Amino acid sequence: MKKLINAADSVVGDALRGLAAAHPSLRVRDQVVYRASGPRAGKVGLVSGGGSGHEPLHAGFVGHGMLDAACPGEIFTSPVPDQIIDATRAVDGGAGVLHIVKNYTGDVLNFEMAAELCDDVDVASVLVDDDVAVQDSLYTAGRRGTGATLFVEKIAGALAEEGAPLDVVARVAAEVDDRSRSFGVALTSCTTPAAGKPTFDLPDDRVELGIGIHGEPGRRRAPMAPARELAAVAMEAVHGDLPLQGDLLVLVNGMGGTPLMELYVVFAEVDAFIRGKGARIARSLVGDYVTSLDMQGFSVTVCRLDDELTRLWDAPVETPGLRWGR
Amino acid sequence: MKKLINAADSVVGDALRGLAAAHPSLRVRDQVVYRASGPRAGKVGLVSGGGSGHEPLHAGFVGHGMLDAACPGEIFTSPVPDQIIDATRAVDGGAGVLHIVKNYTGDVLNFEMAAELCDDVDVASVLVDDDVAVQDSLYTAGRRGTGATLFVEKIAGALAEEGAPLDVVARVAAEVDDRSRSFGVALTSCTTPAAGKPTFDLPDDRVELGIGIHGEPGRRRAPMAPARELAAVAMEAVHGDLPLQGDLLVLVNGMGGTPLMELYVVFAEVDAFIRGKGARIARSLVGDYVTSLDMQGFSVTVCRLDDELTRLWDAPVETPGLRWGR
Amino acid sequence: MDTAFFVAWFEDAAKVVRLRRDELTRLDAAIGDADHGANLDRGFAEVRAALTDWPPASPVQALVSAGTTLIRRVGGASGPLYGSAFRQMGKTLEEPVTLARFAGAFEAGVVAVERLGKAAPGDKTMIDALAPASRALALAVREGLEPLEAFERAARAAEEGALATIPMRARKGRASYLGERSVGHEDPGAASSALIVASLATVAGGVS
Amino acid sequence: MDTAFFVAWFEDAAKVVRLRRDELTRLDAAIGDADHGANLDRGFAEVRAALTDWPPASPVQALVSAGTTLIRRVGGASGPLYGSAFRQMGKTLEEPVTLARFAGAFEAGVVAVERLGKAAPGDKTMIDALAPASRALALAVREGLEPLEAFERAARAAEEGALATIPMRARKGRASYLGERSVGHEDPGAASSALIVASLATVAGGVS
Ligand SMILES: Nc1ncnc2c1ncn2[C@@H]1O[C@H](COP(=O)(O)OP(=O)(O)O)[C@@H](O)[C@H]1O
Ligand SMILES: Nc1ncnc2c1ncn2[C@@H]1O[C@H](COP(=O)(O)OP(=O)(O)O)[C@@H](O)[C@H]1O
Ligand SMILES: [Mg+2]
Ligand SMILES: [Mg+2]
Ligand SMILES: [Mg+2]
Ligand SMILES: [Mg+2]
Repeated sequence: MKKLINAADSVVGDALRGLAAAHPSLRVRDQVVYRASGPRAGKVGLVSGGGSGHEPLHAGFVGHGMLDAACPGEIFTSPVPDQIIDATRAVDGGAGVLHIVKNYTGDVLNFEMAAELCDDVDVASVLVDDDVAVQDSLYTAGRRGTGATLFVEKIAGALAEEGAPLDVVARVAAEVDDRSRSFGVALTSCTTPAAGKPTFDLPDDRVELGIGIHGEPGRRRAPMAPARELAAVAMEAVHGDLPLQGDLLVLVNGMGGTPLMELYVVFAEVDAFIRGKGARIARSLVGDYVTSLDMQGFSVTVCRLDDELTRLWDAPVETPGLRWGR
Repeated sequence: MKKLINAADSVVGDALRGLAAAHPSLRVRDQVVYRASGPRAGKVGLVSGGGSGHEPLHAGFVGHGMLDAACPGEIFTSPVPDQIIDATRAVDGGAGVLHIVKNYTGDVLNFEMAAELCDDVDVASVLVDDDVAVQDSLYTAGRRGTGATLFVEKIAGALAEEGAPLDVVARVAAEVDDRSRSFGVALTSCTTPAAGKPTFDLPDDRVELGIGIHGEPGRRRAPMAPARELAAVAMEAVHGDLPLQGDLLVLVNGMGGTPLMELYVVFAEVDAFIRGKGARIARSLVGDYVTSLDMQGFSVTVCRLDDELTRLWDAPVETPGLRWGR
Repeated sequence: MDTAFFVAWFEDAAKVVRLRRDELTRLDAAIGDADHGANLDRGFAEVRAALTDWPPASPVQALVSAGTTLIRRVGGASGPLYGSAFRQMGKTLEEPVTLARFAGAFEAGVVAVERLGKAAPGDKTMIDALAPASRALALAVREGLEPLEAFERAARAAEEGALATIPMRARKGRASYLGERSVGHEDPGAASSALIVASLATVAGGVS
Repeated sequence: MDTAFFVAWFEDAAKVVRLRRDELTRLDAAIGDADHGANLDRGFAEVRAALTDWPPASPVQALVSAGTTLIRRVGGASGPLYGSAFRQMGKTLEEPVTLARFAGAFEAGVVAVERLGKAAPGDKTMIDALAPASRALALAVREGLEPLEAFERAARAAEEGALATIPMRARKGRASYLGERSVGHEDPGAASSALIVASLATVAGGVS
């Protein structure tokens, strides 16, 4: 394993130093990333967080029109309640705070604990669980939160920026999650700095279908196939769970080690698939947004838009990872 | 080798289909990428191009405030004159066209041939050659064009958008190149789809110093080292060629397979190095901008700013790969 | 069982977790995200530091301090779960500590994990090591055994419980995403629980 | 040497380049960017297609068509260089084609490469195969040899010239970035030049 790090146990802190140095619009304090501009009175504050290793998620989405604070944990390890408590108190502008939580046991537990201990702040929370590779049944921890997190953060962020009250922001955030589905495919495993070797071994002629964003193995292995077929597997899984229809917001997301050129190849196939179902890509993103360290592979996330969600998606955003309109 | 492609020889075309589908602001015709809005009368047109495999360079920088057209060649192969001729004629708004050419034999020859054949258009050209890893002597093809290409495209693009005449745009573009230096470090080789295996073998305890963006091996191998030391090697090379002073524009660039988190770790070290020399990072970018397929590694590009260049850097830009101010 | 006993327990657990860190990570790599060893190592190192910097005045303080430290420093699923277990043990424990009181507090800790994790035995989690250990302790109390023997039985039960997770299909935590593919692997949290319970016996036996 | 001879030359070159494609790419991987085989294969396949779709009426047309196709379809350094070489050969060649006229046109092609590439023998480029081939042809003309023997000598000279690039340090093209590290590898363009010259002999010998 070769990584551009100083040491396995300093990587999160070192990266946050770099983040702070690169973006004067951000402040980093006690492993929490804030907008340098501080909370705005009357605006609902948005706090997200989760394990590190998914950059630009979440710290890269702190800024106007998205998050007020992000709590990065250690690599693939949810943040601790202290971080979340600090963030929640600091971003409260009097209108309450929304916790955006990806549905993983660790994330849920730590955010819950923090929320309980923040009884001086009005806290609501939204659980993101968009990954159709996981069966949503009594026999699992429920679906994982993956690419839809970005959609929830962007749209809830736009709504909060407009001055919507906490219950509305929370409701629309949950609606975005409801309308979103994801599926991921890995060509290689990621390697965590602490482990120093790939989390799983994948032969050169095999892919993992239905992977998460923490190097969890997928639901099954399949022979390596052309981009067209891999895209179809992902899209069939999404379509089978939430029929593709109308105007869609589509993210073709790289897992961290995949060249952008390949993501565009996948996007072309996803677009063709969606047209084939009579639906339409109205808005899209192609790139590394919700990554898994150096993993090679992609995920697709689809959200069924309506006019209001489209308007909120289009609203100005100014963060290191997503920016338009200002 | 596993890649998200349909076939090695269709990858460039497939990716361009995806690009066109993802970005309604772009048009792709005969392997040339244009602004959908067409040429603007009286504005100098900017055409760049080069081998594919460096995404988002160049097609990702077509749009308001940057390029008018990009000519992507096959993987790592400069475009052919026909593409450049088409692009040059199509983007001419009557004020002439600037060719932005990275200094590689193939790029130079093909752009020269095209310019000769476009005698109906007023064509100027700027050669980008910022890579200090190459000795600029009679015994080489001269320095390679790498990260500074992005700076030249952004700043010349802003100037053209303001209505500056061709000679001024060309002069400032050359000045940006003059003031810029780069150095790259690879942890792994890239793998071209056609070759199907890594261009060079690099043991797990070695890095290549002074690599280019085409999988060319570097100037020398060295033992793998912490990010701090690798950043120092790159920065010493830059500093030894163009002393770091005053306000700097700094790009910490990923080679395609490097997680963003690691780039931030490198950025923190670059920032510390620059402070140590008494200079200051006034503007910066961290991310994958000038890549080399799936190579793991980074490059640093530094440009000495002045007030005018800073103003032009800050000017609005709206492209798939770089966007602010609109 | 005095304060020193509890401090020694956490010190031994910290030592053992460091020693077996890579193995725990390997287990987590197979059906999770390859961080359980790093998480617990970081957490118990912090517990040890906290117990050194602010020496606890009582067993209760030692347990609550350890639990709070784990919650504050680990993150992930195991941080809140182990942290709540120790905090609940501390809050339940009556002093002076007898084996019977210890066993009661231990069971309260296990119940805290079950409640927080919404999990039950058979879900392939740490509970599958902790619950058998708790039952073994309760039985030992009823049989009037000495602490050393009681802890040895608990350690054996935890170890067997951990191994018994191998054929299970996970219903909770990250391993549940794998469905059938989670079968055939030992649960990392069950494995670490077995180590922590084994430390009880080590410390009671004086072989620290 | 009639039109059919030139068409056969390009067809044989296309065949050989396809056959040796991976080897050329491997040479380019060592000191360049691993695309020379793909570039030439794509280019000569297009040359072949163009010569089939628009059959040339003369040797000059065949050469100019091939050169133009290479310029229009290959890209990179080798596209314009080989393309200009064939175009210049065509523009210089007088018909009916004799060995002497062919040799003169070949030399004009080599000069075109030198001028465009601003390169000279010893720079470790295709010129190090093409220039010796051109000299061998000129000598063969002076000695009054038959085409087959002349081409065989040219092929040998090109082959030796290509191998002679191994100890050279590159001063032009991508390999020059490597400085000393370019020593010890055969230049891919010189290797492909040797193949293309060898095709002359193959076609002249009738063993196509
Ligand atoms: N709902 C749950 N109830 C009880 N234990 C759980 C639950 N979820 C996970 N665990 C335990 O936590 C362990 C994983 O811990 P760790 O790897 O540190 O956290 P994470 O899964 O967040 O990476 C599992 O092996 C399991 O024993
Ligand atoms: N300036 C030059 N003059 C003559 N030949 C050159 C020059 N530069 C490169 N070449 C030849 O071109 C070959 C490389 O061709 P190719 O790999 O197709 O192009 P690129 O270098 O653009 O990838 C080199 O091996 C060399 O023989
Ligand atoms: Mg984890
Ligand atoms: Mg090339
Ligand atoms: Mg884990
Ligand atoms: Mg090449």
